[in-house]
Formats: sequence, structure tokens, C-alpha cells
Amino acid sequence: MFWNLPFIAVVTLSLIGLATVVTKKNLIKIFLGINIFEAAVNLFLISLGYREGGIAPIFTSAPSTDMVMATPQALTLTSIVIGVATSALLLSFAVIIWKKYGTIDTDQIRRLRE
Amino acid sequence: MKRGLVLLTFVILAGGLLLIPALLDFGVPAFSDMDDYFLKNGQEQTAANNIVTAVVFDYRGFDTLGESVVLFTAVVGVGLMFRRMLKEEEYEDE
Amino acid sequence: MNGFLIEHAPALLIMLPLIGAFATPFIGRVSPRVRSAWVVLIMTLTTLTALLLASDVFLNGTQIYVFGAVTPDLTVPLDSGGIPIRIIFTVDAMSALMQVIGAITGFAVLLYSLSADRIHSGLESFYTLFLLMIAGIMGMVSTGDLFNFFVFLEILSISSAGLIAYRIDGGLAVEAALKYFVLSTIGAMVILIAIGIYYGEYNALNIAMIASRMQFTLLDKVALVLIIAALAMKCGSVPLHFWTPDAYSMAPSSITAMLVVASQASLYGLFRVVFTLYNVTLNALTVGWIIIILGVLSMVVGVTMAIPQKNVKRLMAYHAISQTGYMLLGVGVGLAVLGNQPLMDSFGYIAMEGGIFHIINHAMYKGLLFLTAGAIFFRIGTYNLNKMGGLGHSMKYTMIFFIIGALAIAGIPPFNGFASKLMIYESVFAFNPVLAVIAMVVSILTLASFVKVFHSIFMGPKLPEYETVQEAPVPMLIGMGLLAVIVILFGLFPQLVVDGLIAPAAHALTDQSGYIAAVLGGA
Amino acid sequence: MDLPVSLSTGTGYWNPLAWLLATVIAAVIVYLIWQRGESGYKKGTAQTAPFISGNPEPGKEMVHVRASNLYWGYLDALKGYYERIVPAHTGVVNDYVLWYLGVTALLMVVVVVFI
Amino acid sequence: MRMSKLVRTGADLLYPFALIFGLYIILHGHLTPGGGFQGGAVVATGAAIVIVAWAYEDVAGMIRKATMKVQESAGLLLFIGAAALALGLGYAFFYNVLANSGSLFGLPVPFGANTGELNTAGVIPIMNIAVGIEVWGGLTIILLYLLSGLNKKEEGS
Repeated sequence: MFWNLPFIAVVTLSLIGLATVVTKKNLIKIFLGINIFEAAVNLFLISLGYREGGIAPIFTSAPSTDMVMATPQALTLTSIVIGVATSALLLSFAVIIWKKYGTIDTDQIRRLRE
Repeated sequence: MKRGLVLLTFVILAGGLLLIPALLDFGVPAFSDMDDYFLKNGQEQTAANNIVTAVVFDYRGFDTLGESVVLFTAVVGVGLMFRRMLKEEEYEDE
Repeated sequence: MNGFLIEHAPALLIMLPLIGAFATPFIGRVSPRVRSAWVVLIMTLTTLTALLLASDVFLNGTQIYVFGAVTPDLTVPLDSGGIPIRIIFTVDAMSALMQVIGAITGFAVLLYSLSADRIHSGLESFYTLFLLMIAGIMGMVSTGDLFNFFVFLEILSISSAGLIAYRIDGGLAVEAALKYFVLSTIGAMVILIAIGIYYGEYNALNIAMIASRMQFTLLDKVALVLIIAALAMKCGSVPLHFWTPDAYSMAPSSITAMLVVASQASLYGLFRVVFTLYNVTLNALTVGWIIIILGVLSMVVGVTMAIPQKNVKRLMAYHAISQTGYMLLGVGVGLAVLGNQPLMDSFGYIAMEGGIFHIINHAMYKGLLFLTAGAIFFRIGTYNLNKMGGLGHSMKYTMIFFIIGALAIAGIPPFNGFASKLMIYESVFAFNPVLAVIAMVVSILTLASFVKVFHSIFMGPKLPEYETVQEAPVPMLIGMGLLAVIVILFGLFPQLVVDGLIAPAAHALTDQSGYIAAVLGGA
Repeated sequence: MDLPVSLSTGTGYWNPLAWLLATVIAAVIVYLIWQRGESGYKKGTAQTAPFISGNPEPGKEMVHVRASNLYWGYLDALKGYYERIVPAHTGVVNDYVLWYLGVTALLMVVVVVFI
Repeated sequence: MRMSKLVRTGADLLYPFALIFGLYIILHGHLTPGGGFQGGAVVATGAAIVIVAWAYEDVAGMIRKATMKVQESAGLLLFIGAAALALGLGYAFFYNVLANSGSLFGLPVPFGANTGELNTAGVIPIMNIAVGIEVWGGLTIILLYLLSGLNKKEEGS
């Protein structure tokens, strides 16, 4: 069990992120929670591709050809860029809400309900 | 009441997600045929030393197109948020 | 030339809207008229490509497109030992059906939007996002690769969120977009965890490849739960529907009609995962009942929440939830008896055909209803039902289109809603009579609710404050008319549609081995 | 009568064209009956003005029944249901995420533990 | 708010280095760790340093939103054009037409470790450059937009 530490870290990080989203009332903190969750997912993807003793899959002056898997790294790259785009749009929403409502407390941001 | 439900939800989610470390082995993937193919043939097929780049731009190039489209979409969306509004657009209707 | 077009149609379907979207900011500089012409041109080409591809798929079977291979049909490289290594588009009958829905609705909505959203600023960004949304829907429904599905899901949610917030509306639209986007980001990340689980177990991302290696271990169950919950949230089924009324009511009406199609693309993803990725390896009865219960909850809660609403678009949004329940119910019944061939033949396929027929019907009449609501808003500037009345005197065509949509959604013959609902009632009655009774009661409540809406908007004497209201502009009427004609045609000739489009789609959805064989070549 | 356009629904079938035909026939019959009625109605005379026991006609906005007054009895009858379901839509984004996670957990219990 | 002269000069001095380092990462994406996204992000970081050191009003004159928008769209069109090149030559979308062809970026590479040759990998360097241009423009423009939005709030309150 203990040697699966990266996966345990993934679970811990995702629970921390989700708990932040559920319990915090400040929009920026919610976005931080989402980012932590995204980081957990990225960690999960990248640790899926690890093979014991492998090096980075780049042949330029490579000391050996025993390499880790390349696809998860590509997926993680995609996922990181998507995370950046998501954060940008979320933050711009927060800015507009702050301008129009004068608050970023989620208990106040509930003019649409029922 | 609500606090208990939140706690229960997270306990169950933790239980479900902990199946991942319990059943997947870190560092010893069960199958690796697709990635072995990339490592074995990627350098000759794409003539790129960096296999990650070969995967990103050649084997899974379409994903990368989608990914740059996501960034483009976010930029357009952010621009839309901070545009200069016309006078007649400023209405409020519940 | 024609052969080239058909061979590369799946790629063109994504490429055309993307090129259109990338170039729209440049072309918007020239003049608004040129920009509109450009967007219409791109959308027309996309629609034609989708129709061409669909006709080919319905005639010749599943079409495959491999991105980055020497030829588009080289799914498995000769030296790879039978594994697909590239991103593969797998367009079977179900995908083709969804593409047709997206293309037709998108085209009608675009025509409508040209005059409805004229007064706004930032229109070139608006149309850029609109085209990106089309690209996202097309990609989601035609991809055969799970990670690619995730990428298109993100394109779709980001562009939808930007468009929902488009009217800003004193912050209300941004609030709706914020809720939608927080939920859909978390949902997409959860889907990514599930994709990671599949990757870690089977070292594959292709749906057919994972399906052929599927063991249904404990981890596969976890992944199934994560994907079902996330996609059920994205398609707005109760009790995960909370973002739906907010987002649908605050988006511009043209976009709301597209959001309906977007949520159906998520529904498609749900069906694709359950039927193609797992199929009979999962416990079909239990998962089928989960989907049925989600569907029944959506139907009942959606329609009961709709009745007391005062905002006409919010009311219609709750009806959209309720109608999604019918689709889940129909296909869920099909799933519950999957693997039991006699039951499948006696009512399972009919139930699935009903559910899938309801998808296309719903996209048409709900799009029509949202467009009429938008036309009314365009003229009187409010969605509040309490402030409306007597508009039937001045907006006759809009009223006729509204009647067509309302009767179709309530399942009154001879419109298309009746045909699909009848299929669902009769087949679900054979499965479990109680479910059929619930479905009929919900249909009656739907009718009641739309009687209320019709009365409050169109009936009554001409109100003094709306003395000068005129009929909606002609381009908007053309957009609505296109959808209304489809509603009537589908209602009058349901069997042709079912035989030509729906039954192949339902059989393609359940035929897992055919899907795998199309990609892996009979392996 | 098994026309090619009729939709088979497993246990029965549905033919919109036959339905349309029946509707047209019914409409013709209704029209014939209607035609036999009194034809002395004239527009624009005192016949068309509303008569409310001699009282003056109320304004247009008074006559129209607004949306919130419709289905009052239905909503009152189902008060217990609506008092529970409507406040569940709190509008707070944290609650929405919590609902989502809760349903995921519930499905997790059902699918992973019980099958 | 403008920072002190020391910081501003430092940022100005740092910017060319960030630019060159980013361009290096973009160009060598197929040989060393990195690529279009990473390099573009580095260049955008250089722009971010300048924006932080100077006030928004000053930067708005130096880095124009319109230019960045054009740059972003141009990068994307270049990317999709490089991918569509294969369609014109009769291959599938995204086929690497230039790899091992002997023309631009077309030197073949045998299997195994080597020291790296820039003129390899076919369309991959072109796509790296396209993505680098796009990410550079995109991230910079996001920063500028967010900053302009915050700025308007300060004027209003």
C-alpha cells in the first residue's frame, strides 16, 4: 500500500480540493479549490505513466532507452492548459460579479434561485 | 444534519477513490503496449527526439488542436466579459 | 471530389467551424454584414458536410477517420500488434444522428440570431464562440477517443459559459454562467479521473480498444460511477439539475436553443459510455434502473418545478429537464433488459428508439419554444409572465409557432412529441406499468403548464403598454419556421424517421461488437 | 389498415394521416352543425359590448388574469411538496457542488458495494 | 500603479532574456523538454513582468490588445494550416507530411540516442512555433483584459 504513495496523494489532494469548493464561501477560495483538484488530477495522470527506473522519453543525449510512458505526459500537458483557460474565465466571472454585486460571497450571489 | 451528510459524502468518496491506490500499482503498469510502440517507433516515424512532443503534435495532434482551441475560447470569453457595453444593452430583467 | 469530401467529412466537420471561428475576429473588422455572411457560409458548409456524412453513414455503415495516419482508414498500424495508437473518429448511426441534430438546430438558430442579437456589442466574439460551440458538439458526438471526448467537452463548456454570460444583465447572466462553469469544470475533471483509471488499467484511450479489454473490475465500477454522475450532471437530470434553469434562463435565447443540443451531446456521451464501453459486462439491470430513476425524478421534479415559475424561459428550462427524463427513461428501459434478447425484441428496442427519437424531437420543439420566447423578449423586453398579456393580437406568427411547439412538447397528436412519447409509453408499460403511468401524468402536467404560459402571453385583451408591439422580424420567423416545419413533418411521417434514422441509431448503440470491429478490424 | 406510414409501437400502431383524416371529418361535421345556428349576430353593435349588470367595463389590464393567479388551487393542494422542493434550489454554488458529490457518493455505494 | 525606477529598468532588461529563452524552448521543442505551450508561457511571463513593473496605462501603449488578438488567431490558423497541409496532398488530416521527406525539417533520424539535429521532425516544429505564437498572444491578452477590468472598477468606486 505504501509504495502507492503518489496515488494516495492524489486522493488526498482531490478531497482537499473538493472540500474547499464545498465549504468555503469566498469565490476566489472556491477557484483555488478547483485548481487544487485539477492539480490532483494532473498528478494522477502523470504518475500513471511512471515505470520504475525509467528516464524522460527524450532521445537527445539519452543515457539509456529505458523510458517512462509518454502519453500521460502529453495528456497532462493538455489538461494543464485547459486548467489555465478555465481559471482565466472563472476569474473574469469573479471580477464582473464583484463589479456588479459588490461581493464575492456565495451566500450573496444567489439572485437566481427557485 | 447537513454537516453529517457532508462528512458522509466525503467518507464515501474517499473510500471509492482509495480503491485506486489499492488496485493500481505505481511504477508497474499492467499493460504498456501503446506506449512501447511510441517509444520504439516514434523516433523513426516522426523524426523527433522528444517522444512527448511526438505524441503531443503527431500521434495525438488533434488533442493539441483542441487544447489550443480551449485557450482561444477562454481568451474570447474573457474578452467578451470585459467588452465595452452599449447603452441599450444595460438592462436588468429577473 | 465527392469521394474526397465523404472520405474526409469527419475531419471537415470539425475543421470548418474551427477555421470559421479563428477567422471571424479578422473578418469582423471589415463590416458586420461581411461577418454575418461569413458565419452563415461556414454554418451552411458545416450543415451540408454533416448531412453528407450522415447520408453516407446511413447507407454504408460506420465511418472511421484516423487523424494523422497515411490514409484515414488505417486504424491499426501494421507493426503495432493490433492496437490503435492515434485519435480515431468513429461515426456510427447514433453519432450521425446527433450531428444532424446539431447541424440543423445550429443553422436555424444562426438565422434567428442574426436579427435577434443585432443590438448587442461584441458580436464577432459572440459568433466565434457560437462556431466553437458547434465544433465542440460535433467533436463530442463523433469522437471515438475518450481523452478527445474530454477535450471537446471542455471546448463546449467554456464556449457555453462565455455565451451564457454574454448579456451580463446586471451580473445575473454572469452568476448563471459562474454556477454552470464551476459545476462543469468539476464534472470534467472527474471524467478525467475516470479516463485516467481506464488508461492505468488498459493502457488505451480508444473507446473500442478499452471496450475490447473491459474486465469490469472494481476500478471499472468506480470509473463508471464517476462518468455517469458527471455526464448526468452535464445533461441536467434531477437531482443534478440546479445549473440548468439558471443557465437556460439567462443565456440569449438563441444560445439557449443550442444549450439544449449541448446537454443532449452529454446525454449521448452517457449512452455511449454505458452501451459501447461497458455493454453487457456491467450489471445491466442495476445500471438501467439507476438511469430510469434519474429519468423519473427528472420528469416529475422538472415538471412540478415548472408550474409555479414566473419567468417564461425558466419555466421552459424546467420543462427541458423534464423532457430529458423521458429520454433517460426510454433508453434506461432499453439498458435494463440489455442482453436478454427476447425482451429486447419485444419492447427493449422500441423503448430505446422512443428515447432516441425523443432526443431529436426535443431538440426541435424545445429549440422552437426558446426561440419564440426570445422573439417575445425582443419585442417587449421582459421574460416575466406576470407582465405579459394579449400579445396574440400583434404577434400572430410567433403565436402559431408557440402553439406548434407547446402541443409538440405536451404530446398532442399529430406533432412529433406524441409519436416518441407513444413509443415510450407502450414499451415502458410492458416493462413496468407504474413508470408508464408516471410518464403520462407528467405529460398532462406539461400540457397544463403550457396552457398557463399560452394564456398569460397571448390571450386576453390587448394591453395598453404593448399597443405598439409588432410581429418579430422576418429572419427570426424563418429560423423558427424551419424548426416548426421539421416538427410537423416528423409528426406526420414518424415511421419514415424511425426506420431511416432512429432504428439504425438504436441498433448501432447496442451493437458493441460492431463498433469494436469497425475500429479494430474484426478482432 | 396497415399503411406504410403508420408507426408501430410494439403493441400497437399510430397513423398520423388517419388521425388527420378523422380530424378533418370531425371538423366538417362540427361546421355543418354550427352552420345551422342563429345567424343574427352583427359586429360593432351593442350586441358585442360586454354587459356586466349595467356597470362600466373595467380597464384592459384589470380583465387579464395574470400568470401568478393561475393554478392557485393546484399549488395550494400540493403545498407540502412545494415547501420542501422549492427551497432546495438555494442558489448557492457550494450546495450545488455538494448535491453533485452526494449523488456521486450515493451511486458509488449502489454500484461499487452492492453489485 | 507604477513601481520604482529600479524595478522598471530591471523588468525592461529581463524582458529580452525571457523572450529569447522562450523562443529557444519553442524552437527546440522536438529535441529537448519543452515545446510551444511551455515556451509561449515563458514569453508571456516576460510580458507579465513588464506589466507588473509598469502601470496598466503605460503597458496598454506598449502591448496592444488588437495586435495580440491578431497574433493569437494567426498562430491558430498556422497550426490548423500545417495540419491541413496533409489533406491537400491526399493524406489524412494531421499526417506529418514533412517528416523524413528531406525538405524543410525533413532529415531522417535513426532509432537511439543522438545529439539532436534541429532540422528534423517535419511539421512538429512548425506546429510548435504556431502554438508558441498563439499561447504568447493568448496569455498576454488574458492578463491585459483582467487588468483592464480591475482598472475600470477603481475608476468607478
